[in-house]
Amino acid sequence: MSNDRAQSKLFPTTIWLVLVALTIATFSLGEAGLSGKGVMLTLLAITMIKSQLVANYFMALRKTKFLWRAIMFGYFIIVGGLIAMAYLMGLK
Amino acid sequence: MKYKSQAVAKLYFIAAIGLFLGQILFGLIMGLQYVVGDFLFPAIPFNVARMVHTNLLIVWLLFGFMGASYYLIPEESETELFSPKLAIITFWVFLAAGAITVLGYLLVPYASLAKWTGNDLLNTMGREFLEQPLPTKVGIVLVALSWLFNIVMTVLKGRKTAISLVLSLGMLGLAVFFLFSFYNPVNLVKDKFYWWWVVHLWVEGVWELILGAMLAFVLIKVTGVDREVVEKWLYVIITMTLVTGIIGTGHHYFWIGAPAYWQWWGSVFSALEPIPFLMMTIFAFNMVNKRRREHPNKAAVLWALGTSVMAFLGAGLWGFLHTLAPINYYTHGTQLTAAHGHLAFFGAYALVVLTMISYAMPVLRGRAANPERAQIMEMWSFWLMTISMFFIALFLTGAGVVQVWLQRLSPTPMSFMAVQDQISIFYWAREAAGVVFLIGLLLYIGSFFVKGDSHAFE
Amino acid sequence: MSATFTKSMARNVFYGGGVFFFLLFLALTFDTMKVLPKRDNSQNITPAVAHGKKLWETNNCIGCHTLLGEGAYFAPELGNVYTRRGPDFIKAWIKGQPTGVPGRRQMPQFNLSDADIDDVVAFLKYASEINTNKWPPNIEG
Amino acid sequence: MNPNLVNIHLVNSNSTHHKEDLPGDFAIWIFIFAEMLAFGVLFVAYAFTRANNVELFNASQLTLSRTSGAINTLVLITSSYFVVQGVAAIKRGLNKQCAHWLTGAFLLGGVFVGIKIVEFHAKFAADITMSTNNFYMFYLSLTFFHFMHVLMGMIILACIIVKARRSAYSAQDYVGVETGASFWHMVDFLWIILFPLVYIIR
Repeated sequence: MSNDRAQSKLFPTTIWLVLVALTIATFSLGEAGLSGKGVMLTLLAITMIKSQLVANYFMALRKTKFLWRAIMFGYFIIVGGLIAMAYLMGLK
Repeated sequence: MKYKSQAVAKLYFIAAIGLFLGQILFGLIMGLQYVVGDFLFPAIPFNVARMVHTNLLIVWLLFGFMGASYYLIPEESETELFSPKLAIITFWVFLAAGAITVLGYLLVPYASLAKWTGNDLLNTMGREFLEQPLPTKVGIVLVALSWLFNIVMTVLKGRKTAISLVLSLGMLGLAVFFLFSFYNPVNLVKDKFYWWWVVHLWVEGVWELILGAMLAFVLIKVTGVDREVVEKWLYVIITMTLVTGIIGTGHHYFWIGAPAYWQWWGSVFSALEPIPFLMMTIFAFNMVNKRRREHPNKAAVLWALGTSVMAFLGAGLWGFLHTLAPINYYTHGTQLTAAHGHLAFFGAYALVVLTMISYAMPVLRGRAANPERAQIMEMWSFWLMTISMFFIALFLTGAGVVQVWLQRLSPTPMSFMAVQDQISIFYWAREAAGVVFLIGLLLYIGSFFVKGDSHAFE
Repeated sequence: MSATFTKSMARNVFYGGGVFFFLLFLALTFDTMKVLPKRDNSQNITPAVAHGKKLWETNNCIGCHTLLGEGAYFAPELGNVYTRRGPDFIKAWIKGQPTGVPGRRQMPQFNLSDADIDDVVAFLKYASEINTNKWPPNIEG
Repeated sequence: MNPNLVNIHLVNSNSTHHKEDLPGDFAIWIFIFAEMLAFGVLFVAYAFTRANNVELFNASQLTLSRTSGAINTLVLITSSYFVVQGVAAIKRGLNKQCAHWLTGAFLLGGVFVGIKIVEFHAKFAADITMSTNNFYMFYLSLTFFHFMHVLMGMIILACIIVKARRSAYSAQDYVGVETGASFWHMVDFLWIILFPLVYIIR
C-alpha cells in the first residue's frame, strides 16, 4: 500500500531527492539559455510535477478529500495554463 | 435591558436618526441642484450642501457606532459601563460640536470660518470629507478617545469576548487613522496619499471591524447560534477584509501622482475585496437558517440580512465594477464613483447602524420587540429605503456610463458641462428615487410611534 | 473540511494577517515616498503655489470640482484645467462668477484679489504638471 | 467559500468520512488559499504583461542571478523536507526531534533570506527599483511579497519551536505543528512556481 510506503522514513527523502533533481534540471535549462515553445512547456511540466509533489506529499494532501487535491491541481492548471497562453501570445 | 448603563445608547441612537434625516434633506437639495443649477443659490451653494450632506453622514454613523458599542459592550462584558456619565457628557459635547460645525458651514462663508477657527495655525480644512474646522477635528479626536477609553475600561473589568475585542480594535484604528487628517502638506500628491489613510483605511479597513462586530452581535442575539461559531467566522471575515483592504488602498493611487506599480498592487488586492463581503452574506444567511430560536423582532433579522446583501452589492460588486486600473482610467471621478459611494455607505454602514438600532431600541424601551404593526411599518421602510437606494445607484451608474462614453471614450469628447446636460434625465430619476428614500425614512421614524401590544421578554 | 477550526487560531491568523499586510503597506509607502520626487512636481512648489493651495482649500473648491479625479462630481475636473483653458481664461472665469444664467449651475463669487487669483492659477499649473500616469484620458478631464 | 463549510460546522457532523482532514487548523487554510489567489493573479499578470513586452522582459531577466534563485529553490525545498520530518516526529510524540527538524528548517529560511537580501542589495545598488520598468516592477513585487511570507513563516516556525521545546505538543495533539507546516509548504509551493516563471522561462 502506498500509505505504508509513505509513512516509512525513506519516502519523504525520495520525494526530496526528486525535487532537487527537477530543480537542477530547471536550472540547467536556464543556464543553457534555451528558449522557445518546447522549452517553456517542459519547464512548466517540471513545475507542475514539483508543485504537486509538494502539495500531495509535503503538505500531505494525498490523504485528504479529493476536493483539496483538486484545488491545488486546478490552481496549477489554471495559473500554469494562463502562463503558457500568455507565452504563446508573446511569440507572435 | 440587562444593564442599566446600556440606556445611554438611546440618546446616541435618537441623535443618529435625527442627523440621518438632515443628511437626506441636504441630499435632496443637492440632487435638485444637479438639474436646477441655481436652486437655493446663493443661500446654499452646492459645495456647502455637499459638505453638510457628507459630514452629517459621518457624524450620524459615528453616533450610531458609539450608541451601538455602549449598548453591546456591557452585555458582552457582562458588567455595567465603566462610566455612563462620561458617555453622556461625550454625547452632548459631540452633538454640540456637530451642530455648531454644521451651522458654521451654513451661516458663515467657508473662508471666514477657516480664518476664525485657526486654520492659519494648521491647515487642515477644505479637503473632501475632512472639511471640519480645526477645533471640530480636535473635538472628534477627544470624543473618540473618551469613547475608546470608556469601552476599553468596561471590557477590561468584565468578560472579554471576540466581539468586544474586534470592536475595540476597530475603534482604536478609527481614532489612530483620523490623526492623518491633521497632516496636510503643500505637496498635493502627499496630501492625497495620506488623505486616503483616513478615508480608505476607515471605510475599507477599521470601520469594517466595527461593522463585523455589530453584525455578529445582532446575529448571536436573534438566531441563538453558538457564539463560538459566530466569533470564529467574524475573525475569518475581518482577516480577509484586512488582507484585501489594506493593500487595496492602492486603487486610489492610480492617477494622483503615486508610482505606476500601485496600478498592479491596487488592482489585484482590491479585486479580492468583494470576498469578505461575499463571505459575510453567506455567513449571515447561514446563521439565520440555522437559528435555534424564533426571535420576535423580525424586523431586526431583516435589517441584518439586508446589511449583508447590500454591503456585498454596494461595497463588493459596485466597487469591483471600476476598481481595475484599465477600467478605472476611464471611470475615475465620474458618477460611477458616486453610485458606488452611495450604495456602499448605505449598504454597509447605514444599514448596520439601523440593524443595531432596530434590535436594541425595543429593548431600551423595555420590550423584546416592537408591536407587530410597528414592525411591519419598519419593514416597509427597509424595503422603500433599500430599493430606492438601489435605484439611486442604478441611475447614477447609468449617468456614469454615459458620461464616460461621451466625455472620455468618444472620438470627439464633449466637455464636462455639455455632458451633464445630456445626462440630466438620470439625475431627475435619481432625485425621484431620493424622494422615495425620504418617504421610507419618514416611515421608519414613524414606526417608533406606533402603539400596540408589544412582545414582552421571554 | 478540517475537523480542527478553532477560534484561537482564527484570531491568530487575524492578528498575523493584519500586521503582515500593514507592514507590506508601510514598505510600499516607504518606496513611494522615495520615488515621489521624480513624479510629484514638488520642485515647482513656490510660495505662490502654497498660497494657491490654501485658497483652493479655504474656499472649498473640492465641494464641487474634482482635482485629479477626486472631489465632488458637480463641476469640471481642474487637475488639467490649466492646460485645457489656460491662465487668462481661468482668471476671467473666477472673476466673472456667478453667471446668473437661470437654471444653470452656479459658482459663487469668492471675492479674491488679483494676486490671490494669480496664486490659485499657479497652484493649478503646478497640479497640471504632476505625473498622473497619463490621466485624464483626454483634455476634457 | 462554499456554504457547506459553514453548515458542517454548525451541525458538527463530519465524523463519517474516512479521508483525513486538511492538516492543521482550517483558519490557516483560508489564509493560505487567499494568499495563493493573490499570488496566482500576480503570476498571470506577469505573464500577460510579458507577452506585450517580450524583448524588455527577456533582456531584464538576464540581469537576474539564476544561481541564487536556484540555490534558494533548493534551500526552500530542503527546509520543507525538514518540516515534513518535524511533523513525522511529533506524530510519534517526539517534541525534541520535532524542534530539531524545525530549527533546521528555520535556519534554512534564514539562508534564503540572506541570499535574497544580497540579491535585493545588488539590484538597489544598481539603482533598480519597482519604477525602473515593468519587468523589475514584477520581479521586485513578487519576490518581495514572497520574501515577506518567508519571514512570516519563520516567525511561525519559531513560535512552534519554542512550544515544542517546552514539550507542549504530543502524539495526540499536534495540530499547531501541522498548521505552521502547512503555511511553510505554501511558501515553498509558491516559490516553486515563481522561480521558473521569473528567472528561467524566456
